[in-house]
Amino acid sequence: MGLIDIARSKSPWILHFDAGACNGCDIEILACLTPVYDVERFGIINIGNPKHADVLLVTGTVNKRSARVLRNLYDQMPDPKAVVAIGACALSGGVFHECYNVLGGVDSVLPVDVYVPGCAPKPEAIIEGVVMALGKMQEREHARKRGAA
Amino acid sequence: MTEAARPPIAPVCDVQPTRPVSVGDLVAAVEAMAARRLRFVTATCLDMGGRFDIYYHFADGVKLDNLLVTIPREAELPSITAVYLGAFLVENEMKELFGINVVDIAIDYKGRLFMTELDQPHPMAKVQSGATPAGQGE
Amino acid sequence: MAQRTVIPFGPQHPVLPEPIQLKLTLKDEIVEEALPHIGYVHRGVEKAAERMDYTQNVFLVERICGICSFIHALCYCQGLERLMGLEVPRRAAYLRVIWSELHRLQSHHLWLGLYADAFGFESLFMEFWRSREMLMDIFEKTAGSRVIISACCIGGVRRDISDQHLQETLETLKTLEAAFDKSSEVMLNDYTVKKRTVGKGVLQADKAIMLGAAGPVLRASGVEQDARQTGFAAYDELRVEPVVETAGDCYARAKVRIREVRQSLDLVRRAIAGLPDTDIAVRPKGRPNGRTISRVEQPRGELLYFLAANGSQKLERLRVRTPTFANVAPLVHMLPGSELADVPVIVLSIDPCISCTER
Amino acid sequence: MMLSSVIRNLFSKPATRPFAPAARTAPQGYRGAVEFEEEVCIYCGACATRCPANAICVDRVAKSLEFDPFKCVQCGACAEACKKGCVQLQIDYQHPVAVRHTVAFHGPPKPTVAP
Repeated sequence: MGLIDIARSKSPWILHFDAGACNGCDIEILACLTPVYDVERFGIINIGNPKHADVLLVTGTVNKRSARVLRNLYDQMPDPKAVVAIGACALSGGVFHECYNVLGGVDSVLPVDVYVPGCAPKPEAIIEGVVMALGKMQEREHARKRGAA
Repeated sequence: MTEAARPPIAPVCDVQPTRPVSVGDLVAAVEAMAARRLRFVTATCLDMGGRFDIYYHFADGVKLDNLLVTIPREAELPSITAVYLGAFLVENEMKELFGINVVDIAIDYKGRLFMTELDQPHPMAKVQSGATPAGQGE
Repeated sequence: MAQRTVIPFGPQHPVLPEPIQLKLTLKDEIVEEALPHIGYVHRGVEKAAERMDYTQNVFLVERICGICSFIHALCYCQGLERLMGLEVPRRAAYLRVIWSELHRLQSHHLWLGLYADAFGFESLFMEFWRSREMLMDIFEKTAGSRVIISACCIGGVRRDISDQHLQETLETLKTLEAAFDKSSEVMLNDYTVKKRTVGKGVLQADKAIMLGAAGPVLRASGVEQDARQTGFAAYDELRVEPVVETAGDCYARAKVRIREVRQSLDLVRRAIAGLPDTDIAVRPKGRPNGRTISRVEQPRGELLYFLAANGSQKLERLRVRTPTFANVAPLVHMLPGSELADVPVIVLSIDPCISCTER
Repeated sequence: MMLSSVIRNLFSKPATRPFAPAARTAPQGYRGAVEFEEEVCIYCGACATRCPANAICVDRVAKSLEFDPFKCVQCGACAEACKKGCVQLQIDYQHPVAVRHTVAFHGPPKPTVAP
């Protein structure tokens, strides 16, 4: 494993986008940053710039307007990247399945690596999801390298 | 309704008092509300099939004072943003979601407040103008 | 020579956890015009509420906003109870007050933290959010969830709070208050905080009324209006005096919220002390019929639900007017004339909740 | 002011909660993952009609139940509606997964009906 891979797996930078959530999940993501859950002890940093990010956390149902922004953010992120869908809305639309302006879960727009169910998921679940996404990202990177070699 | 049992709560929050006004008198009635220094709360639009019932809610201290305008579908509704600028969001919302022809809104989003051009027009309306998408209407 | 530039602020912006776009027209560094563009989180809850069962709607409206979810459910249930002629047991009314006020505490702590973050005071953000976790623990213990507590139901509340939990809550609030004393002191008296907030984004009382501001934004401009004065739930017995400031700037809005935290602490204590011993819910009978308005006070301001029912299993219309929806117009009025660097502070000073606004 | 904060923080317990494996469990009554007890279920469909998210599908005739944990919002309406106590909300939260899945089960094999 190269130095960059190690650095990435030990210190993933996350980007958060709210595609149409009720704020519950967003606040829980922010709560992860605070002293009680303190994700920085795992090297996880929340960042505003998509070009610096490794993991994209998406909350909420996707509508047409936010799908465009979401796609845009995802395309700007450098490879390798992972997407974590957080909360029942991001997974399937959840309680908003009857709403007219809902396209469904995040996986209708982007490939999702890890699904974190719950409404709203506990910060523990979110951290667990990010850790899982890192594992998947690494696996994929290894597979790519093996394929290239 | 058994309203008498809880005197402090019920009278304050009901739709009473509601004063019906005609479309032509709406702006004048709203100006009268402004002269009394009432705070504009919001407007509520109900699609009754052939007509729209539109309530305008104003706060008089802790009490509410309401106006009710009934207009036929396709009719024009004057904007009250010249009096209460705060109404611009709700009027744009009515225009987009119900398809009410609200004219002269101060900040007009041209029926594109919430949704994109790709979406079906007026999702809240019970009768769809033009093609009715499946699952719409009652 | 002055140059005009248009700067899009958002939808994805470090200071805002939620997507809203403001098109700012600048003349050098001064904002001349601000135009909000929303619709990134619009779902269509009002229509969905017409298609779903009225009992299921309780869970739907709760998820309009994850920060004040209980109060949304309370407002909805209260409206339906009026339509169905239900009398809520007194204990349920008191429990509703306790949970609402805890939500207000939680929301104000959250806002104070985000606000501190907006002007770059990160340690203060951490202080407030650390205190906030105590409140989240109370929710977890008493209602079974951290965020969407689903404690309200038509006819009362879904679960009781045991005496032991009430005692624990009081203990926690004591710790919380001690921590709050320290951090709010900084928020009110620190030189740098004052520098960033005093005199920024001024809203006069007249303008606040004409633009239809709500909640702390309205009260910070010197208008004495608070929906809790209408006496819903148990507020008819636990009287509430509106917290009013007159300056109308960002500092005053922070001050209103800080004083409201103290008021809420007091209310929770009073509600726990006077908690009557009755049932916690009545079974709903019949179907709702008629039209009514239900108003409650959210942390962000007055929340209004308009309910129309026709005696069937489904509602005819559910209209939700959230406080941020009302506060967008005052925001558009406040921004022109301010410097670009102050925009995040002013935007946050109305405590924007975009998911509420767009539903 | 600042000095007192520094001293307080140096000598107080850490505010941070330990994460796995020493993570704390949620208090009693926490609404976590929804679990069904197959043996008890009578396929009445009460949970399905009450579910606000349409996460539960019950076929009363075929005696089968399908539950989509991805749609579930953990409101607990199903557990309240269930007369048999078949639906329960666990204290542990639902763990993240990498693939979509549903929970499905059905009743005892139907008595063979002549075609």
